[in-house]
Amino acid sequence: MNYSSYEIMVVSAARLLKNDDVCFVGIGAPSAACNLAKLTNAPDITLIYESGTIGTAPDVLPLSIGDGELCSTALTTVSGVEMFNYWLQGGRITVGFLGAAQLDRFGNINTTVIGNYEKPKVRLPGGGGAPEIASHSKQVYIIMKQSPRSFVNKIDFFTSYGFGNGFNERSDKGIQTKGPQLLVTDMAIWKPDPTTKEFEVVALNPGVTREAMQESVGWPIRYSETLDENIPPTKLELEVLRDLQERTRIAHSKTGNSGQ
Amino acid sequence: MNYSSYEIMVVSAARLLKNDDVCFVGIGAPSAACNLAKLTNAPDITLIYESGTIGTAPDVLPLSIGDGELCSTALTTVSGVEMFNYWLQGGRITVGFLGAAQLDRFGNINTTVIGNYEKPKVRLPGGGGAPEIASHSKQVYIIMKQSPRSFVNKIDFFTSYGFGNGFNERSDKGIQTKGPQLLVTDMAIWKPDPTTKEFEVVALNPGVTREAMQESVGWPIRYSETLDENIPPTKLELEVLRDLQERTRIAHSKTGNSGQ
Amino acid sequence: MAKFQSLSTAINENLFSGSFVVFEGFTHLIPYAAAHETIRSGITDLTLARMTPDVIYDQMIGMGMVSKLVFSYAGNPGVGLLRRLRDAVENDWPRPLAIEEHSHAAMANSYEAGASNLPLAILRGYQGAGLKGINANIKSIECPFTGETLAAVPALRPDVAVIHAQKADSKGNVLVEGIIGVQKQAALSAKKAIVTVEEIVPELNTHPNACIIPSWAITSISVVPGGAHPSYAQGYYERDNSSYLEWDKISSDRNAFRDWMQKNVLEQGPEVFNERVEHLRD
Amino acid sequence: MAKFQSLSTAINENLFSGSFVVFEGFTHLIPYAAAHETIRSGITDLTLARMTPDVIYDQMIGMGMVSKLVFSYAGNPGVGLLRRLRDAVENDWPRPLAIEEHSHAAMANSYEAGASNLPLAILRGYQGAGLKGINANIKSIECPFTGETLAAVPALRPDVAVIHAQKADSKGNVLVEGIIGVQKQAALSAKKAIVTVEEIVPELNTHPNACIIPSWAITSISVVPGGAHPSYAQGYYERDNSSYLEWDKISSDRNAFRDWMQKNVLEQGPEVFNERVEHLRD
Repeated sequence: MNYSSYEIMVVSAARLLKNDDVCFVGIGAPSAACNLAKLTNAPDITLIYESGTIGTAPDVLPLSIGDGELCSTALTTVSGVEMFNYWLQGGRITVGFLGAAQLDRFGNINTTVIGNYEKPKVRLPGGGGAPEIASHSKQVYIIMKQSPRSFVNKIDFFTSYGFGNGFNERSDKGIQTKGPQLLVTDMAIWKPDPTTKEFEVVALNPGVTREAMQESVGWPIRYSETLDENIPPTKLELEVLRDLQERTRIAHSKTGNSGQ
Repeated sequence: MNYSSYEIMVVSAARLLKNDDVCFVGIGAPSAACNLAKLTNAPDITLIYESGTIGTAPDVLPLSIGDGELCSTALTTVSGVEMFNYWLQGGRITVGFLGAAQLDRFGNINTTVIGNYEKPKVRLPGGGGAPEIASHSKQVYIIMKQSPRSFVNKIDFFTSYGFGNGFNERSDKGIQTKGPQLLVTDMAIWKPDPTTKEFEVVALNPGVTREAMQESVGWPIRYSETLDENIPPTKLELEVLRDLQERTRIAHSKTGNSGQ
Repeated sequence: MAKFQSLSTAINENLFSGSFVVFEGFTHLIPYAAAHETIRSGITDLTLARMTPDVIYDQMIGMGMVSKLVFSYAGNPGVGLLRRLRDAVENDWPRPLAIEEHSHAAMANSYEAGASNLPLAILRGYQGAGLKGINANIKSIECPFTGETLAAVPALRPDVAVIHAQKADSKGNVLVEGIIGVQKQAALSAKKAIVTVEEIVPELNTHPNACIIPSWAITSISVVPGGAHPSYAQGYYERDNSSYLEWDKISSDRNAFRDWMQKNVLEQGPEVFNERVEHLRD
Repeated sequence: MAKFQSLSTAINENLFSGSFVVFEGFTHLIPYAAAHETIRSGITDLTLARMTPDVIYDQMIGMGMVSKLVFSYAGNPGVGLLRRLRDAVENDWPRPLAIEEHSHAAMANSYEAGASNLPLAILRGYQGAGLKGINANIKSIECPFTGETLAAVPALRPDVAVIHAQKADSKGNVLVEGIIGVQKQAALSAKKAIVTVEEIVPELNTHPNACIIPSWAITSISVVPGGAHPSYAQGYYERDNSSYLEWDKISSDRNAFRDWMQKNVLEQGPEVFNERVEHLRD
C-alpha cells in the first residue's frame, strides 16, 4: 500500500505509545499519532490535552486544543491551574509531545521568535505549555517534518529546554526527567545518544538516502551503529489512520476544516 | 415573652447581620445566629461553612461543619484548598465567626491548650481554620457565654490573633482587616474601643447587673459612655428561632442529636 | 451582587482608557461580544493579559487600543500565527506593543495567586528556558525546607476580568462548564468581573461541585446569546472553525483588516452574535 | 491502573509499620472501614496526618499505633474533644504522641503542594498566631516582588493516602462528590492511593467538571458499602450522629475504650459496615 511521508511519521510515533502511557497531546501530528495508537496498539492509553481534558477519546481529531469533542468524551475536565500543577508538574505525564519551529541536535526547541527576541524577524506564538512540558513529562517525544529551516545548528531562542549543550547539562540543572527520548520525522527516527545526548538516526524510512537527510538538516548528522530501516505502515495502520482523517474531514466540513 | 440568655445572645448576633454579608459560619451559636438572620432580617445573606459549602441554606441547623444538608442546599461546594485560598484569603468574607475556650480583652483567642503547650493540662482541639479566619475576614464576630474560666486576663495560647496588646499592634503587624468588631455574650454586647482596641460593654442585656458581669469576667470591665440596654428578642424572633431549633431536633432525632 | 445590564453599559461603566483588563477563555467560551463592545467603546492604552491571546486580542492590537500584552501563547488556535500581533511586535504597527511573556503554567498560577490575594505564585518552571533571561517578572525564591530554587511570578490583579459563560440564574450566580480554563481564577483575581452569558435561567440545577461563581463576586452580567462566536459555548453551539481560517486571510493585510473591523465590529452591535451562531446550534 | 482488591489485601499490601499515612475526609466520606482494617492489621509506629483527625485517629492513637500526628483540628465533630488523643498528649497513654500542629489553610495548601510535586506551600497565614513559635515546620519566605513576608510550610508527601468515595467505574476511575474536602489533593500527594467505594458502576455518568480521580492515579480500590459509617456518603446514607455522641462516652474510659475496640473493631470485618448504615439509607 502506498503511503505519504506524513503517514509513516504518524504511524511510527503511534507504534511507540503504550497502554499505560499518559500523554500530554499537542494539536496536529501528535494528536493524530496518539489517537491512532488508541485505535490500534494502545486502546487503553490516556490522552490529555492542555485545555484540561483528561482521558479523552475523541471520535474525530480536534482542530483546536480545546474542541468541545475533547471535553464531551473525556473522563473529566479540570481547570487550567489544576492541569499544570497536579497533572504536569505533579509528574503524572509519561509522554509529552512537542513540535518546533526550530530544533537543534540536543532537542532544544524554539517556538518563540526567528531572529532577535527584542526585534524579531518573525514573532512566533511562543511557548504556551511547552517550557514545563519539556521539564516535567517523564519523557518528551518530538514529531516534525525535517527541513533546513527548522533543523538548525543553533536555535534563535530556548523556548523549551532539551539537553542544552548535551552530556549531563540537563541533570546538572536539577531537572529530573529524561528529556527528549524520541524524534520522529517524515524521513527517519532519531534517538539521543546515551552519553552525548545528541540525536542520532536509529532508523531511516524506506527509500530515504543519507544525502537527502543531510540536505534537510543543518548540522552534521550522526547515525546509530545499529541503523535500521523503518518498517512501512501496515495496511491496517493506514486504513485506521485514513478512516480517522476522513471522519475528521466530514465532521469539520460543516464548520470549516482548518486541516493539519 | 420569656427568653433564655442563650436566645437573646443568638438573636442579638442575628440582628447585626446584613443581606450583603458573606459569613464564614461556625457550628453552634454562630450557626444559629446566621440561620436566624437568614430567616428574618437578612434573607439574602450568604452563608459559608468551612467544609466548602458556599451560599448554603439549610432547613435545619447542622450538627457538624460538614453535614450533607449544607451541601445539598448550597449554591456550590468547593474543595478545602479553594475554600481557604480563594474565598477566605481572597478577602471575600465580610464576617468570620469565632468562638473560644479562652478570650482576653483584646479579642485574642485560645482554643489550643489549657496550660503549657508542651505539657498541657487540657489539650483542646486546636485552631482549625481560626488563625486565618481571624486575619482574613473583613471583620470578626465572637459569640460565647461569659464565665471566669473563659473570659480571662491572659490566655494560655494565641490560637487566633485579635488586637494583641491593643492600640495599633494589629495593623503594625501588616494585618489589613479590622479584626474583632463585636462580642455577643449571654449577658451583653461588647465592641472594641476605637483607640485602645479593648472590648468595652456597649449594651447590657435586660436584668444583668455590673456585679454579675464582673463575676463572670477575669479583667476589670470597661463600659461605654453611651451604654445601652439591649433590646429583648421580639416575639417573631423567638418564634422563628424556636421553630428552627424544633425542626432541627426532629430532623436529627433519627440519627442522634448532638445538641448545641 | 451582580447587576444585570446591557453589554454596552457593562463595558462603558467599567472599562476605561489605561485599564488593565483580561478577557479569558481557553479556546472555549471566549468573550467575543464583550471584546467587540470594548472596541466600539473607543477606549485605548489598555494593558491586556491572557494565557492565549487569539483573534480578539489580534483585533484589539490591530485597532491600536493596546499598549501592553501579558501572555503565554499568541496564536490563532488550529490555524497559525496572529498577524496583527506580529505586525505590532515586528513593525510597531499601528503602534509599538510592549510584551511580557510567560509560560502557561506560570500564567495559570498567576491568576490563582491573584484570586487568592497573594502577591506571587511559585512553580518549578522555566528550567533551562530562555524567558527567564528576558522577562524581569520571572524571579525565584529558595525553599526554606529543601534549598531548592523555584520560579516566582507576580500575581495577576487586573482592574477588570471579562468572561463568557453558559448561564446565570435569576440572582446572578454564574455557571461555567466544560473546558473551564482559568475563568474562575481570572474573575476572582480582578477588582471587577464582567460576565456575558447565553441565557438566564430560574435555577442552575447542576452538580454539587460544578464551577459556579456567586453573584456577589460578580460586577455585571449581560445576556448575549452567541456571545462567544466564533468560539463556542458547550451545550449551545459549536466552534465556527471557518471563521478562524478566514481570520488568517483578513488579518494578513492592514487595509483588509480595517475594512473588516469597520463592517463587522464597529458598525454592529451585540445582537448580531445570535444570528452568527444559528447554523452552529444542534 | 487501580487494582480491585479486598480491603484486607489493599491494607496489608500497602501499609506497614512506620508508614506515613493520611486517612482524609472532612466530616463527609471518612474512611472508617479502611481505618478499622488498619487497626486489625497489627502495624504500628505510624505517622498520621489529617486536617481533622477525629474518631478514627482517636481510635488508632488509643490503640498505641501512632507515633506522630500532623493535624490542624483534633475534635469529635459536633461533640467535643478527642479523649484518647488527650490521654496520649496529656498523659502519654498508651504511649507518647509527637504532634505537629498547623492551621487548616496551611494543611490544605500542604496537600496541594504535595499533589503539585512542590517542596513547599506558601500562604498569608499564622499572622500573630502562636503556632508559628511552636512548630519548626512553619517558616517564611520573602516575596521578591513586594517584599512581604509570607508563611511557608512543607508539602505533605505521605507514603499512602486512604480515602472513601461514592463510586468507581469498571475501569477504576473514582468519583468523589458533595463535600470533597482535600481528598483529591491527598490522593495525588501520596506515593500510593487506596480508595474504598460504596459501589462499582459501569459508567460514572456525571458532570464534565466533577471531581474524578483517574484509575491510573490510584493503587487499589475496595468495595465496602457503608465504609464511611458513622460518617456518611452523600447520596447513599446519612451521618450517624448518635455514634459520635456515643464515642464521647466510650472514649472517656481506657477500659471501656479497649473493650469496645475489641468487640467492634478487632473481632469484626469490613462486611459489618453495610449493616451499620441500613437504618441511615433513605
